[in-house]
Amino acid sequence: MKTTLKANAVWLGVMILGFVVIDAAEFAGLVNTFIENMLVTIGINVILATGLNLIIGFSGQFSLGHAGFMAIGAYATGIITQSIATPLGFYLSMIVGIFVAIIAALIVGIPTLRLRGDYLAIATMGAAEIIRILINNLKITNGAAGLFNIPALASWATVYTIMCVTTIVTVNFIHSRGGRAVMSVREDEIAAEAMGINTTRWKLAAFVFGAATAAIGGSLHAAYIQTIAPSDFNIMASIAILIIVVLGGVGSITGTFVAAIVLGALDTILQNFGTLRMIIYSLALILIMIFKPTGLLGNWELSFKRLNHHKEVSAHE
Amino acid sequence: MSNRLLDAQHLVKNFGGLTAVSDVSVHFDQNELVGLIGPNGAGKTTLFNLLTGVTPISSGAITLATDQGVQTLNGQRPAQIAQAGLSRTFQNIRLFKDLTVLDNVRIAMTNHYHETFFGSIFRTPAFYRTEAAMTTAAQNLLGIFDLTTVADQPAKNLPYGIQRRLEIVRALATKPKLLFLDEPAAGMNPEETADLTRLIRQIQHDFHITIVLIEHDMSLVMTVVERLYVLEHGALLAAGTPAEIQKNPAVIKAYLGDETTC
Amino acid sequence: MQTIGQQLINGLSLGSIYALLALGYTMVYGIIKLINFAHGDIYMLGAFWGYYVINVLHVNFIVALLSAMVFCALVGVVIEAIAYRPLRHSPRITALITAIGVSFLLENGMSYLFTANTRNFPQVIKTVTWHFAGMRISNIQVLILVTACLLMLILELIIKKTKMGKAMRAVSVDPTAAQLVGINLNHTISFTFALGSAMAGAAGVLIGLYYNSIDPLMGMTPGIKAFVAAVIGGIGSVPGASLGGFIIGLLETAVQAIGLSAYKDAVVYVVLIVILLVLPAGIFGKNVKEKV
Amino acid sequence: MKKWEQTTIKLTALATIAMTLAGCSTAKSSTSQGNNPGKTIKIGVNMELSGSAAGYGNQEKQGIQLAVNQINKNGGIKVGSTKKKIQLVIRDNKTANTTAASVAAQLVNNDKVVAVVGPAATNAGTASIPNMTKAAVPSVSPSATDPGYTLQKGGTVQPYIFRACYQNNFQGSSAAKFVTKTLKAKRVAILTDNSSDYGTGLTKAFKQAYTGTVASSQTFQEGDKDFNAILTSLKHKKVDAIYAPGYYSELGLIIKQARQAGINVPIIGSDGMADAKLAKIAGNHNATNVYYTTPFSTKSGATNPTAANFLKAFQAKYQTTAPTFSALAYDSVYMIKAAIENEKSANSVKIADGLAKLKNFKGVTGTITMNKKHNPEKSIVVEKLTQGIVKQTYNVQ
Repeated sequence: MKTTLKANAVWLGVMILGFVVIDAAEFAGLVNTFIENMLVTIGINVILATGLNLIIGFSGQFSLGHAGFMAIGAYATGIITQSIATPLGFYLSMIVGIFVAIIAALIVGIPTLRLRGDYLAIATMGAAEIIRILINNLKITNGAAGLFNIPALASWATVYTIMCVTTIVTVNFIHSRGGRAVMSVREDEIAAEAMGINTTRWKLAAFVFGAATAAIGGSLHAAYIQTIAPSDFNIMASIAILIIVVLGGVGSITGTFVAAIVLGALDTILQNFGTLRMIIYSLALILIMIFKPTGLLGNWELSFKRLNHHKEVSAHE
Repeated sequence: MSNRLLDAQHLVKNFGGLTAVSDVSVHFDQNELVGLIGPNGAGKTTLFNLLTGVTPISSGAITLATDQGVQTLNGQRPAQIAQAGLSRTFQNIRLFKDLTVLDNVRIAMTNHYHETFFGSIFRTPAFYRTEAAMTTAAQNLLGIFDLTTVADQPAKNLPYGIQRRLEIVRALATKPKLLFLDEPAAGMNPEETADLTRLIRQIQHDFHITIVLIEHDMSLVMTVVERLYVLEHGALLAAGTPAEIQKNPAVIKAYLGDETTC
Repeated sequence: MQTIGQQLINGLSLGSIYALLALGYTMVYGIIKLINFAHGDIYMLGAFWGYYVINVLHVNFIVALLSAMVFCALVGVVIEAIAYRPLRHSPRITALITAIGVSFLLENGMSYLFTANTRNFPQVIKTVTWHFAGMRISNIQVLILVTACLLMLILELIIKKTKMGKAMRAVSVDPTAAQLVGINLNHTISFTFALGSAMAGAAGVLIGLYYNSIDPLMGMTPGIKAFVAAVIGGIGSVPGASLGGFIIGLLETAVQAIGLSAYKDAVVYVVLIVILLVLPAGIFGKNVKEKV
Repeated sequence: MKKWEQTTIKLTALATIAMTLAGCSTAKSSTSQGNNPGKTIKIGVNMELSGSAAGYGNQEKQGIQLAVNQINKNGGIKVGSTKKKIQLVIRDNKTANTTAASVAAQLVNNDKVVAVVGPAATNAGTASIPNMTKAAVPSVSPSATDPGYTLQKGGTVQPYIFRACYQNNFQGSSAAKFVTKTLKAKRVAILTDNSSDYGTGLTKAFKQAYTGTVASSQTFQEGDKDFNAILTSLKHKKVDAIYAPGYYSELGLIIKQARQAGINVPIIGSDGMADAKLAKIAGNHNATNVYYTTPFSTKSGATNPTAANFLKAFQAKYQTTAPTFSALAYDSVYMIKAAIENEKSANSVKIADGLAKLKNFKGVTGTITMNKKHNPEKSIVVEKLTQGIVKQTYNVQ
């Protein structure tokens, strides 16, 4: 128990240190708007990919509809902060977004989660497209033109903090009774059922959880970029998040962080390559997958608890 | 009749046009050790699947005696049946391979410990208490079956025999009234089988539960079980004590006939 | 009545295009369970190949069609050998990401080399429109419809009657067992990719000719639609892919005909989800239960 | 009890830190003085060079490069007494809004450009606005058409955001006027590109200004290739004309399939159609009785020397007729040049001032005066295609 607390303290320290470092860099002028943009994009991608990793990597359900739930969060913020342009309005809109996304996830998940593998992927992709098409044709969402002039209510600090909080919450969930039940579904659905695990329920729990984090990511996206349009949330957007999850390692939250940072940095650096950027990006993608088929980190997790444990063991020897 | 635990009447299972189980009636009493034998393809595993809800029955009735009286298990999902007190192992080991031995056991305890979602994501004191209780219980169970040393290893890294044992421990962790073991000795050498025999007896004695096992190893079956069901071609061929079964002409014919064709 | 008849023709001709593309998807998926995301882009390559051989080498239509099929078959085999083969024993999701990478590469590579502009496809066959009973159908529509059905039949024959087809079916059921009985896994998979990609090549030239407009991103949307078609029909099944293609074609046409064009794709996806809920493996798909 | 305490402490600490961190990062809100030029005048290009709008983005890039080459050949831009050459910094935003914002930030902060041309699409443009405004660097979009693009939330103008094209309301209502007055169409069908603000915005404006009956209003998506179903359903609606705002890639196919289906009524579109490829895709004999509103006519060379010069230079450099997107992008560069020369300074804030004050600027796409909302006021013409060739131009009052 002591090691747990110690590890938690270390984690908290790391998070605060990260914040202080970025803040200092910003103050010293090392981080300008450009770098800040990159960091925020990485942060939002971490939030989105962590949620998707919970669905794909931990519950083993292949969802390709993450952008649909992201859209719900983004539009909730876009619409609500038009009339309540205060931080309070922003958090309110985020909560509304989460709530709507949860309802949508239940509507989508209850029937489709009984499908398996690629069939589930294609069904969730369809569901996300339906959400996008609805947004594209509704008046309140301003149709294809999207919403712009969304008040800038999310700074990089907001994104950073919320990224930390969602990661903590997700990791905590994984390391709990519920998280283990979710993983047992991934490992062997039949055996899990035979052990009394209501697999439908836990699959749905993971799916809804993921959808809620997607809505948070979307909400932050809307408030930081200040422009949203239905085309931001198409199939390719879902795939972009999937790529982060798989590249980092399915089932590794640490991997998700690493992949989001690597891809975010790569994308930014490739901005200097003009039209070649997407060619280099796709080649990088293919090569990483061929040489690291289980992703950059596989299912390895960074754990201060284990690190500490190792240290103690070696100290005793 | 008072100690009747599970009663299955006139079970039928059709797969398309094929009848895998036809009109089989079996019953298991409290703290009994029953064997289920029969040639390959006789429908033994299918019968297990029907009883544990993995495959739905085509017709028939399954009832379980509980504290609240006799309950029907017809149409229940496997998870509900497991929660009602029926647990099992699988012919082709189905552990949660990438998870640790400890987690395998803790997952089976899911329904006996309650953690709120809020508690687990915000780590309330109640969460830590439940988590600690759960871990202690799991470790105790692992201790009983000499698995403490491998508790932190992924299940897939264990040797075959230990995996079989872990699967039994995992099934026990659900606190079952009735434990179905599907060919627990498959692939074991005589020494391991002897260990297993002791283990099964110990479980029956220490946990006061009913055990039903499918087994091909006749030495194991005949030494350990109190009662036997013999299946052939999806139908019940005979029932009785090991001694009775060994003398049963129909069974001898079925088994000898089987051998001559080999 | 005439309008309905005409819409039926519209739907069938649109459906035949999806069917043509869905055939390649279904074959590749059937054998290695990979959603070959790059399939739509191979179709694009076929169209561009046709464009260049007709414009530069001035070949006739048949030569363009056949050479595009050969070219795409080669491309398919090369892609499989380089990008998918090393991942045969990796998690399937890894291969999927690689397929997406290949798709990006083809799209952007082509944009880079030949610009992203839309081009008009040389009209080597003069469009002739036949009118009957107030309805009209063009020779190219008929050509596509007939080709789609013909290719479907040929594929079905290859799979059911030839030795290679038998090998393909064996690999699709159990690659390891197929290898044990002496089937060359690499050859069989390469052959499947060649066949599927050749279908895409043919589709590229035909559709290029029909719509008269090609661009490097032309494979994206039809690619996804064709995959949906293959799933509806039961992925892995050749007649299923065709049926799925026709269902989507007719459905899109019907939705547009009643004036709901904005929800065209939404309706397709709703139908997809409903079909999957009723038939979890599509219309002709076999729902394989896991053995316990 | 100790565990309990520690947990509580941890939770409280976490909550406090979260709140404070979210609330107060080191705010740095000094008003930027804008960027200044070095030896050269750096102009950034934030453009859709890959992704779904790459076709249009690349045409704009060609127009920009042509303009910059010409200017540099003539010694550059006169800033006060010296002449400085233009250095282009071209970056691809891959038709993604987030990337457009990032590209804008890189251009203004790292490359220190004094003005930006782009992005092509409204949404990519609006995503870039915060970063442009923060750095006080003006941007001129050749083709962001949403009426709200240059405006802030309350309706006040965005100080650093300009465009070279019409806004949708003007173009859409002009088309409505043309359809009513010149074509005398009483019943129209509308076919809208529903995948961006462009088509939907034009349709909205058209519907508001049009006095006749809209018999049918259907939509299509970017990348669609088959319009037979919609056209068949239109055939019996007895319309006098079809209004179809969108881009040439889809419109070419609509025209082709409409004519093949025997629908021969006039088809009226917008400047997204003004491209030689339209007739190529539709087929010359189909591209008859086709009209579109455009700021710039390939025929205008006769009356507008700037346009004549541009058309000739474009043809010489790229061996193709200049499309509208290239013309608009070309004008965007020259508008920046005019602003610099008028202000006698290439400081980015000054350029913005100059752009806002732009008056009677002689561009390829007409004589431009920047209005209070940073929209260029210029005349609009309607071109008519017959057998794929511009045979006639109309002025719209």
